[in-house]
Amino acid sequence: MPTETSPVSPAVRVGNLALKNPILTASGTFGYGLEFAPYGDLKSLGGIIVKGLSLKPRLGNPMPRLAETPCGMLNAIGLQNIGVEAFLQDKLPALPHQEVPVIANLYACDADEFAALGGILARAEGIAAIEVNVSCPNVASGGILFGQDPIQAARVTEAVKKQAGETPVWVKLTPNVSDIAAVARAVEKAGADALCCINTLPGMAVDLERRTPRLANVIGGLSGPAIKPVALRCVWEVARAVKIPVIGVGGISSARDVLEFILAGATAVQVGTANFMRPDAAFAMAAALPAAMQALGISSLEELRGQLKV
Amino acid sequence: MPTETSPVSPAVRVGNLALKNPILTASGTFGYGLEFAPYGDLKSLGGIIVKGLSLKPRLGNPMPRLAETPCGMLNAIGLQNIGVEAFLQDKLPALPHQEVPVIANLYACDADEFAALGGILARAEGIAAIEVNVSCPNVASGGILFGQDPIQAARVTEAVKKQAGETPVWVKLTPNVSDIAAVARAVEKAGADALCCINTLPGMAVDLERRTPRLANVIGGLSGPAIKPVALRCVWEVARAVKIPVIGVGGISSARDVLEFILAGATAVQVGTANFMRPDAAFAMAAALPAAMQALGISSLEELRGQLKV
Amino acid sequence: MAQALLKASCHDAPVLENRLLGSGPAAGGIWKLVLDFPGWTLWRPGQFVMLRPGSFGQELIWGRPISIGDYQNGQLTLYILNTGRGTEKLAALTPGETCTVWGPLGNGFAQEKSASTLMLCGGIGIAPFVGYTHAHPAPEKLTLLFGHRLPLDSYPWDAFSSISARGYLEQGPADLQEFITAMREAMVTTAAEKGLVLSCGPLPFLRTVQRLAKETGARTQLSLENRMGCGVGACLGCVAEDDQGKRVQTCSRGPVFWSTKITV
Amino acid sequence: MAQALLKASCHDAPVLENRLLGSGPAAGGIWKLVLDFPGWTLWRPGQFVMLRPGSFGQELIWGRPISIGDYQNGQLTLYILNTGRGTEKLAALTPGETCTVWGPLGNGFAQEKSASTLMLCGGIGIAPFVGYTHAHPAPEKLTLLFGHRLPLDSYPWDAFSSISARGYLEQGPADLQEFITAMREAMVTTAAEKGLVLSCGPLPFLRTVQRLAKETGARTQLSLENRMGCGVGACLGCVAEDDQGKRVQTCSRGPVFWSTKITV
Ligand SMILES: Cc1cc2nc3c(=O)[nH]c(=O)nc-3n(C[C@H](O)[C@H](O)[C@H](O)COP(=O)(O)OP(=O)(O)OC[C@H]3O[C@@H](n4cnc5c(N)ncnc54)[C@H](O)[C@@H]3O)c2cc1C
Ligand SMILES: Cc1cc2nc3c(=O)[nH]c(=O)nc-3n(C[C@H](O)[C@H](O)[C@H](O)COP(=O)(O)OP(=O)(O)OC[C@H]3O[C@@H](n4cnc5c(N)ncnc54)[C@H](O)[C@@H]3O)c2cc1C
Ligand SMILES: Cc1cc2nc3c(=O)[nH]c(=O)nc-3n(C[C@H](O)[C@H](O)[C@H](O)COP(=O)(O)O)c2cc1C
Ligand SMILES: Cc1cc2nc3c(=O)[nH]c(=O)nc-3n(C[C@H](O)[C@H](O)[C@H](O)COP(=O)(O)O)c2cc1C
Ligand code: FES
Ligand code: FES
Repeated sequence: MPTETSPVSPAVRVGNLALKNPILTASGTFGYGLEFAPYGDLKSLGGIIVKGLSLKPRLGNPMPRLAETPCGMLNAIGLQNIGVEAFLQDKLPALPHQEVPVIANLYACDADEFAALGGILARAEGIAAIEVNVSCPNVASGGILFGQDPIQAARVTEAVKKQAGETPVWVKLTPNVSDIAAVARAVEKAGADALCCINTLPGMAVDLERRTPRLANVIGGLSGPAIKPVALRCVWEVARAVKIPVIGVGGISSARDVLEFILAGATAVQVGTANFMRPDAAFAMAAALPAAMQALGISSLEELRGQLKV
Repeated sequence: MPTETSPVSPAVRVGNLALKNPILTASGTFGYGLEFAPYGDLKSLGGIIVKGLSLKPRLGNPMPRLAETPCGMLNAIGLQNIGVEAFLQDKLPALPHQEVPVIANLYACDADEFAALGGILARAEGIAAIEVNVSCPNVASGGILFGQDPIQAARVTEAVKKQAGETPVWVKLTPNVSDIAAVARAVEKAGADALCCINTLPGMAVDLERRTPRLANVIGGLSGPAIKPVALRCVWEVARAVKIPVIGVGGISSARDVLEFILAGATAVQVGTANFMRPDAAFAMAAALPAAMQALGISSLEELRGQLKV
Repeated sequence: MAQALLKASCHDAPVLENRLLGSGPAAGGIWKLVLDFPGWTLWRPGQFVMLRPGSFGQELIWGRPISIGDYQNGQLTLYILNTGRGTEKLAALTPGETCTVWGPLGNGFAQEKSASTLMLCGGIGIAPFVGYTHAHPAPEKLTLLFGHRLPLDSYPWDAFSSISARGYLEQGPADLQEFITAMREAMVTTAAEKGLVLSCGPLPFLRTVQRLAKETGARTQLSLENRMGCGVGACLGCVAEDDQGKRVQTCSRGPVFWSTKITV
Repeated sequence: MAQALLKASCHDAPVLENRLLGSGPAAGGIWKLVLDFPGWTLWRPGQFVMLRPGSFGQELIWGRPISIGDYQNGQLTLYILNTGRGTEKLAALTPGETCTVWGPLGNGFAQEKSASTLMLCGGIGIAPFVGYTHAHPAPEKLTLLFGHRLPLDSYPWDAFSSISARGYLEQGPADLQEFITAMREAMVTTAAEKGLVLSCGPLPFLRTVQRLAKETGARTQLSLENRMGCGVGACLGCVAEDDQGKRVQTCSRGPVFWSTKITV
């Protein structure tokens, strides 16, 4: 006897990668995934993007590394991570990567290192996609970030693509540019399979009494609800500029926020700082999404994506 | 008989212009000044920067033009203004410009128009300085903002400078660039007397139910406490890059915020969105500043400016 | 006109009373908020205040515009529909707390002592007519027609017990039609008497009134409820288009406009 | 060790009680907050929870880490010093409201039944020792030395009435010296007895304890109060440097560390 099932499906595809829902966890805000296992079923997420990985373990920046700001926060963690090998050996096997796509975020300081990392991860079992973080200073060109220069961003993309084989390569853009659409187009042309918008905005906070910056690194990355309008604008601009899928990230903290990004043109989203507001945030959003879709009268996200009337 | 007076003085100089305190009102958030007269003594402010003026009156953008966002707001007013002539005839004479510096903010779409506006305002009695808003699309170069290109920003600065005579020319920078320090250096070289950081960040908000943008213009400018960390970072980067005074603006809503910007290197500040949080905000900050300075153990702002220990 | 009235001020006003009217649920209900706000010498019904409670923190930026319900002996009475994030926080105010208030703002309704005056309102648009009725020197000249969705005891309905007032509960399209027909008839009569029509309510309601005003030729004022940033004429976020194609601030040049002079 | 304990959960917990201890002013005072939070089967004194009341809205991002004061019959008792924007909102919670809570988090203090155990605390660092004392199988083995600035009745001082406990009111440098001397003497004794020293308090206090631990050779644990983002080991915002030069999360690998293994 057939049972009545709700016709609402939050499933999406990012290129070839099928996700049971559009909710991914943003790199650096969900640890290596297992930290959040007590608070929800990891398998209920669309995917897990792990903390940025580098070839060698990194200590990251000195403390303090965090500051709270109005509706947001600054971080200058500085890519502390256990290194790609330790991740593949110790962390990945413990994740339910057969049932939930695990996406590796990678960080390097030159194109060769990016390529090497991409190769290692693409060959690893259980990595569904690679997210390239181009918000790092290009040492060779005097500190400007790879992601701030269309040519450099494209070069890194190509380098990783060459090593990645069948594994999709996503590129995560920085909002701190004059024209994010130009970077997006360059990276698309270089072969990226999807674009993630946005990384944090450079910001700063100070301690008046001590006359010091609140972050040892002086400048950190602003994230959280405060930046949602900027992220939404970037998604909109990028989605109109490219044909590949766009993944929205920045200040998303409710199922309605998820839908707003999809309306602006995103195919999927990432939940970052909201994971700190409560550790079950991403799980709760995944659980709430079908009802939120129903309330809007849609049964698939396809019906909403990019449907903004302007 | 000499009376005991507090040795604390919030007075500052922006180049040749002496201000009784560093608190200016940000353009577009304080009308033509008189709107706020019921809520405080205009003469108690460091200065009044009026709504952006153009050669001819402008209608601005269609409605809706405002949206509230977490700890911030978006606006797409689109430079509705009565035009420079009506301002000089009807508004300026009613302001106590002998006792409080009135600064004209100006907006144009090409360098010639900027120069013409600069000339008119410089010749007018009662304008203490000119603030050039370079966050407008350069029609000739396909929509990129003047302020996003160091060369274009410098060209506009030079054009206004040539017409401005003795009247100081301030240039207000947009944060929506890869390298704000580069723009700042170019504008300094072009003769600017001070730099104002920052204008709003491009952002967007949507209405899920209606599937429309919340602003008729789709994209608007993000302001308010949400952007304070970005503004503080820009002030810090620019103050280290140039020798001319820097005026901080972005999310300032208390006397302590004022001092934070001065610590980061600002000479003066502008209060914008906080004027909407309560109409006596700028007056209250000016009144609270001496006590806040005393609490920090300083008697002049000189002692604090740029003294961040890094 | 407005200029002379604008002796506005901004204070943190103590809450004297705040209670839900009627017996419905708090969300979507109407609260009567009374604030201690002495000092106004002049105000005019149809003017409004901006309210910003401390609980907005830095998260909600703008004050919320609320019509002056009534003002007597330094006490400011407001009627607030709990409809969103901001009004929810206003509804949560308790006696002893304070709330930042600035006003009186805007121009207010016309008052013509000897003209028969028809007040038309929808929903919370009833609020300014409490004070209007109270302040009017010739209440026998006043008639009120009120379209509403909540039961009458959720509104300050008893303020109209001494005038000719009728409520139209809207439960379906037929009710709405009845209300519109009643408004039209009353406007025809008022027009014939060279009387005054004053209206306040949501946008679709105002559009209907404007159409009826055109059809009946009644001298009609509309009170607009545009979203506001500053409330004082500075941000240009609340503008409406006037009959000259100019964009005028609803907060400082309105919220009350002659129906023939404004596009809604 | 920590792994086995981590049966953490996240709930919106109803407030059962929240009151200011002692008779001082609310700002700078200590609040006893009791939450209805059933479900833990295992927890260890020295562990903590993250608290995030609804009043944080989106403005204050992070939960605030608060030591488990005590946990009995599904009731979670916390002692909160009202010291800033976040703890002020915690102090304002009233019975009937809920507060988001996740935990138990971190590792907790060592417990050695037969070892004489010296508890050293400064200020609100007293909180975890309430539950520690309560849960200890041999309270006669326990001694507590407490440096404080508020009167004793502002703290959960009566929790220590059945053990050897002494308070040192810090009003000036001489008082501080007396406290430090007392701590040193007690640590010397504890070291001689191969006992355990546990400490919790502000950073300068912990630095002193670490120095004394080195000088006296006492086996000493420090509970660190680093600023936290997530509380669950994910954000890497709370790290401290261990004796290997590695950066370890205070929240998930601490907050309790052996004094010899961590840099404070
Ligand atoms: C001059 C004037 C007088 C008013 N008088 C009263 C009054 O006496 N009593 C009363 O309850 N309300 C009155 N309002 C409406 C009131 O200001 C809004 O309901 C309120 O601002 C909504 O704020 P919110 O944060 O609760 O809603 P939000 O969360 O901001 O939004 C909730 C919903 O309300 C809509 N909304 C937001 N602002 C307005 C607005 N200004 N007008 C209409 N809809 C809006 C939004 O589009 C959204 O659909 C008046 C408005 C104006 C302009
Ligand atoms: C494991 C752990 C257990 C704790 N247990 C308790 C407890 O039982 N009771 C209690 O009252 N407090 C406890 N604290 C400290 C408490 O978390 C902070 O006082 C609180 O987070 C301050 O938040 P706020 O928003 O009020 O202060 P803010 O406005 O954020 O800051 C106010 C001041 O407090 C300082 N501060 C902020 N966070 C911390 C922090 N985590 N530790 C120390 N100082 C900080 C700031 O630098 C600032 O000077 C504990 C902290 C940790 C890490
Ligand atoms: C503590 C922290 C660490 C982060 N680490 C990384 C990282 O390693 N790699 C990366 O690409 N982005 C990193 N990010 C950026 C987030 O993935 C995300 O792009 C950003 O925070 C905006 O989303 P949000 O507002 O939802 O947090 C980090 C963000 C935070 C807050
Ligand atoms: C409603 C509104 C109108 C504005 N109009 C102008 C303008 O005409 N010219 C200009 O240079 N900046 C304009 N700005 C930008 C502000 O002057 C200021 O740079 C920005 O809002 C950041 O400061 P804040 O966060 O304190 O508001 C406007 C901002 C707002 C909110
Ligand atoms: S609300 Fe700002 S001009 Fe009317
Ligand atoms: S607080 Fe996030 S890792 Fe410890």
